[in-house]
Amino acid sequence: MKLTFSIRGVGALLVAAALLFAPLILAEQNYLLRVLITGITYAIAVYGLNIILGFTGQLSLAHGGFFGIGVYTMGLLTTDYDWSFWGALLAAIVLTTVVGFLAGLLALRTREAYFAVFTMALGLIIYMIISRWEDVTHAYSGVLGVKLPENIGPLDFSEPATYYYLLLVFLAAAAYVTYTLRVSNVGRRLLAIRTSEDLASSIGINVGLNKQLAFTASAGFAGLGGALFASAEGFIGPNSSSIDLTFELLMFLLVGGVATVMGPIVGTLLVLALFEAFQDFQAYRFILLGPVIIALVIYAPQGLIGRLNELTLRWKRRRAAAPKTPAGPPDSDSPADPNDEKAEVR
Amino acid sequence: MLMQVRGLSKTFGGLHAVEDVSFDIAEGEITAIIGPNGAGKSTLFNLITGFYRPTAGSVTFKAKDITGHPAHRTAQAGVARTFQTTKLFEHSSIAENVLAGCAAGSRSTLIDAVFRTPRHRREEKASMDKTLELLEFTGILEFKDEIAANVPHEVQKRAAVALALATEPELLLLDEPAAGITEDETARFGQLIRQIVARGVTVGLVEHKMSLIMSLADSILVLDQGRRIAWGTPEEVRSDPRVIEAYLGAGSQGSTSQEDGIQERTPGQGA
Amino acid sequence: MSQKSRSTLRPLIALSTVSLLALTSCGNGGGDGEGGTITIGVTGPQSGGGALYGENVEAGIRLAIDELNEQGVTIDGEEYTVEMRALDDEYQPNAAATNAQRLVEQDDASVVFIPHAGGIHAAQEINTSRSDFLIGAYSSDRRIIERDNELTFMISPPFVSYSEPFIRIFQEEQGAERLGLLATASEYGQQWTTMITQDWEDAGGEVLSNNNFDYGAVSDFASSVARTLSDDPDVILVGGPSQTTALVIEEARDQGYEGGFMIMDQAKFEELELFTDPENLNNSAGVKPVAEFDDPGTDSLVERFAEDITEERPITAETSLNFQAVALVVKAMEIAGTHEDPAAIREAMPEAAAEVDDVFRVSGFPDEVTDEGLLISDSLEGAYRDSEGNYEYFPMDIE
Amino acid sequence: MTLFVQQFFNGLSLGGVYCLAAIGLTLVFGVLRIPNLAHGALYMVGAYLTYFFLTSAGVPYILAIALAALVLAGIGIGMERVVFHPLRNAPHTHHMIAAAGAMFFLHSLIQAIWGADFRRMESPITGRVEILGTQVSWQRVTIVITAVVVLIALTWFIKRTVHGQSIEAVEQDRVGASLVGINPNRVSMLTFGLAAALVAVAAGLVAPINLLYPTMGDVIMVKVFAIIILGGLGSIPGAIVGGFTLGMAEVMATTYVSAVAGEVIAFVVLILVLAIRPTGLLTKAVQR
Repeated sequence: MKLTFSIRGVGALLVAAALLFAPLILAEQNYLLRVLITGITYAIAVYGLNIILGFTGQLSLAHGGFFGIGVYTMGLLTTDYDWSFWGALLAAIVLTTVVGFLAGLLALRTREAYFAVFTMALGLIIYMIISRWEDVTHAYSGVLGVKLPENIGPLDFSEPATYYYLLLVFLAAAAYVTYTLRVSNVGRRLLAIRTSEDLASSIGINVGLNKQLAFTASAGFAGLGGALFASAEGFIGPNSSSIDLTFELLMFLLVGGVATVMGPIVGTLLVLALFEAFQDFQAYRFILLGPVIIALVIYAPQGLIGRLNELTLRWKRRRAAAPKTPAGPPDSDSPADPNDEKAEVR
Repeated sequence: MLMQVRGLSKTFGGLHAVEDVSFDIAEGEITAIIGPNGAGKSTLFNLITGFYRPTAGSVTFKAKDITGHPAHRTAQAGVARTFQTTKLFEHSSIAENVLAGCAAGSRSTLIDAVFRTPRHRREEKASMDKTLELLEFTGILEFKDEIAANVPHEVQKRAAVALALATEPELLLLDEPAAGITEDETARFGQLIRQIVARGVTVGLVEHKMSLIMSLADSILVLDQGRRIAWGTPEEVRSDPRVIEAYLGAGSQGSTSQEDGIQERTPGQGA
Repeated sequence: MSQKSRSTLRPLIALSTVSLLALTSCGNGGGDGEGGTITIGVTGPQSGGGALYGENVEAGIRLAIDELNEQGVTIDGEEYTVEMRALDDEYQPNAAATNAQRLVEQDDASVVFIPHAGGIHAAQEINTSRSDFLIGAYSSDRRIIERDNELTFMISPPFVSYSEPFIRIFQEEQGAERLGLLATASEYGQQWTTMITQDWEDAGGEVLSNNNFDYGAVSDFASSVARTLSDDPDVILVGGPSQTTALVIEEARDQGYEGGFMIMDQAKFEELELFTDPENLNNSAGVKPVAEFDDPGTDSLVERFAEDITEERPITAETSLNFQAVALVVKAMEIAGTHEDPAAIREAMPEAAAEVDDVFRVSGFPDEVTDEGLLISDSLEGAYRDSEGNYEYFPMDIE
Repeated sequence: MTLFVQQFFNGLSLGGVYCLAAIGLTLVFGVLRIPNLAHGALYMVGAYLTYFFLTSAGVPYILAIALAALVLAGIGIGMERVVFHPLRNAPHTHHMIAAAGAMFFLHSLIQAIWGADFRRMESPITGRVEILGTQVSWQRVTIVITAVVVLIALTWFIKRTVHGQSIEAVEQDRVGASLVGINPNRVSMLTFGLAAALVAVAAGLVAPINLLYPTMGDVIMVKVFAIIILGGLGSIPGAIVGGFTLGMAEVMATTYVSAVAGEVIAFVVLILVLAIRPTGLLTKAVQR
């Protein structure tokens, strides 16, 4: 059993290794590195979306908006107000978290379809504010010259590879938090809510509070992704808060696998790679991608990673549990076989 | 008294689903709630456990007023329940289901989890041990890795009990635990309920199978049309003319006897 | 177990991700550039609301390239074929910058045409640092050359050039005093509005309430029109995409408005005429239609646009100005003797302006390329359609 | 005063269009519990179909709208079969994502067929009529009249015909409806078809005073969502009241406040309503 445990980690390790060595492989390939950098900032936001959608089952369509708040906090503070990158980053996280918290107070009174539509309206309002509040956000003119992180000792972040590794640290943090959620009591509480709110409250889970916390954290991650995005791009415009972005983030998550640990990053990079491959028919790519999205939702709603998890689970079970027959219910007096494989409940 | 219910009432749009019901649940006993279809049994459960907010009346648990507390707070206070249509986290394994019950009561926060604080590790370990112990107690340890939706009905029922017990309740309310399982299985389930009481957990149950109730219950509350028509020991209730009348009236289309209890009601029928 | 299911297949995902990344990097082998091909990069909107605009820009570049290939391009004694590579950015600044970098690195383009200010700004963040390429900036937002980006040239006349003649026509010649605002609420429309508000008031006129609305996102604009008219304006600033602009003008006429229109340079007379009864356009000032120019190459380009691109719509400045710019930049490559060094190409542009073949002189060909990167044409004109429906042309100073 | 009267008619015609578009969306939600994000795309396709029949096939205007409604009903039914039927037991998130996929697909498809150009559809209904001292275009009068006629016909259909009653039955009680022998499959298709036909009529009516382009549905979709939330998801009277209210509010906000106010009002109203009543204004409180 220990063996399979390590096999499981191998996949994640390989993805991590690929990401770690990407700048070396892509030396002189600024363009691909740039795509990768953008992808990672998106993926961080997707990890955020994963918390609310994956772990509590509520579809938030405001995440493009939260991303945009992060983008503009970073963008405006480092230019018009001449803050440092690090200060602005902190401010972006705090602000999106606060906005997420306040929005959650209202939004979480609604459920399911209402929640989705409510958050959609919320996202649109954020977009409208960003694209219309000329005096503050410069509206469609956008913001020029967003700062890169200030150097820390020998680390020069104007070097794309160095900046890339900084992003990787944030990405790893996002993935680690998700992993932790997946295997801890906190995550189990959220997953319980996703499956059945009634059952969850019957075992003492404060559904409202947990959803509120999840939504708040979820918004914070989206804001973090947005702030990093702004800095990576240098120039920002209102599009970085649009509803289209929300749907893109959603697609990344869906392709990768909702409620999985590796899904957000794998999904994001995979879809971006697909976009790149389809560059030549950009305008018509959705003639193909639209049906692909629909097919995914119908036939593989658990996403790539989710699907693979299922397959391995089945394989493992066939191997391990082959002799066991679902015998009649056990006699309640007889203790269970203590020789049964030592349960590792994860 | 572990729980005291006084004058509890609930109206839905002018209809009295539960009207002025009072009874006690004594510590260490098994209290059964019976009554014909639509008598308000499930509604009563939902009122006690905080899923509905009562229109009037009070619920006291361990001398504390918990009237109208939201469901999760009632659960945290030590009242666990199962549902009539067995509810489980059906895409998770049996063990994960029970773990969820442990998780619900855990104090650890995301911060603890991220930094793997001692508290976190301690709780994780405790949760795991408790889960295995409960699975063994309910006799479904060998199903621990099966997905909840795929296991036999009886295992699901037992898993629901294990899940409820994982929250370490002092009072466990079972909503029709024996619905839809065979006679043999029902008998074994009765066994389990006794063991639960032996663990020190008081049990309240809504049930139709008279055989089960008569052999288990220390006291019985009989409801009809939302009102209490009898409350006492099985012997007292058995001979109460109003109970006999209610049951004969309700069972007039089909043959019913006190021994066999009312016919199973159609699933999905609410209060 | 099982939440943490162990996946033997998981390495496969990793592999496929890596291989996909590798796959995308395959295309960049480079190579082809050396085989006698010059790639002109374009990133513009091919989908979404701006798609037609993007198509028009691309059409100009494509027509110029066809013409150049017919004539033959020789750089440093070697024959080259010119190619266009166009990517969709959906009007998004960041996508434009990403595309530009891709065009430069993977397709060896040293010039990238970008037809929107946002994309230009975003590309300027990288074109002299992380990458090295010349931006063919098609936008009339003057800020794009005010950032001291030495690898940018501005193809479109800055819109500030329109302010002075517009105000002269309406305020001085017609005695108009009250200006209504009903332009599109895009960045561009707002800038125009700010400029004209300032200038109009400086010239002693009165500016009425601002009723700008997003031409691309309103389901019914009759109410905005009605509100503007209720202020009783003498002249109204309109403009955005031609088609919507035409409807706005028509709605105003339908509601009984008889004053004049100042039409922002994004909308073009020749397109407006298609979308509404031309009579509605009487008493308006705007951009001179391409076909009305008398330059040596005008007629042939108008013809070729109809033949090679479409007969459904007339050619506009979006096509003709980019057409000219491509010829200019390729000529600069010939003079500089390189198609790979953006700085050298940019440096050769002033000299190239005089040497471009007549067939590329279509609608006010630049006589001069300033150090800032502004293309200046002495023959640029604006158009005024009088109350009889006749066009008069007036000179404009590019500044 | 004339300004007000004029804007009142503008609000009325805009409201009529919103109504027609919103009823379809609310019907689909009521019957299938799906917020169909592709509704705006259907609206757009409806406009292009009308355009096609009117200009390319040379059919008279009203007939062109009817034909477009018919064809779009077919597309709507197809969408129900291919996209939503397989997802009928899936969580609501899946529907919304699949619907978004369908929306993007339709955008691309229409752009591939008709190009990204703005297109103008000339209506044969021209000229203006004087009402209460102000000039109102016949097209707007037509919109209001048609909207009212269609709404009456729809009410008759739902209240008086077997098919219509089956829709209402499923909307009110899914389990009960299947117990009395109503085929939920049939009703789903019927609903989707009807919703598509209604939105095609809305698009056909508004096309002459607006422009056709592949993303034209996005703006109206958001508004229409605001309307049905306002009126209560699944409520037809709610959609009608909400449609006219929002149309009027938008026009009046534009007139008496500012253009931006007109654009934002829908969302502000939406957020306010949901904040106060999380299930919309006209829904009966759902009993848990």
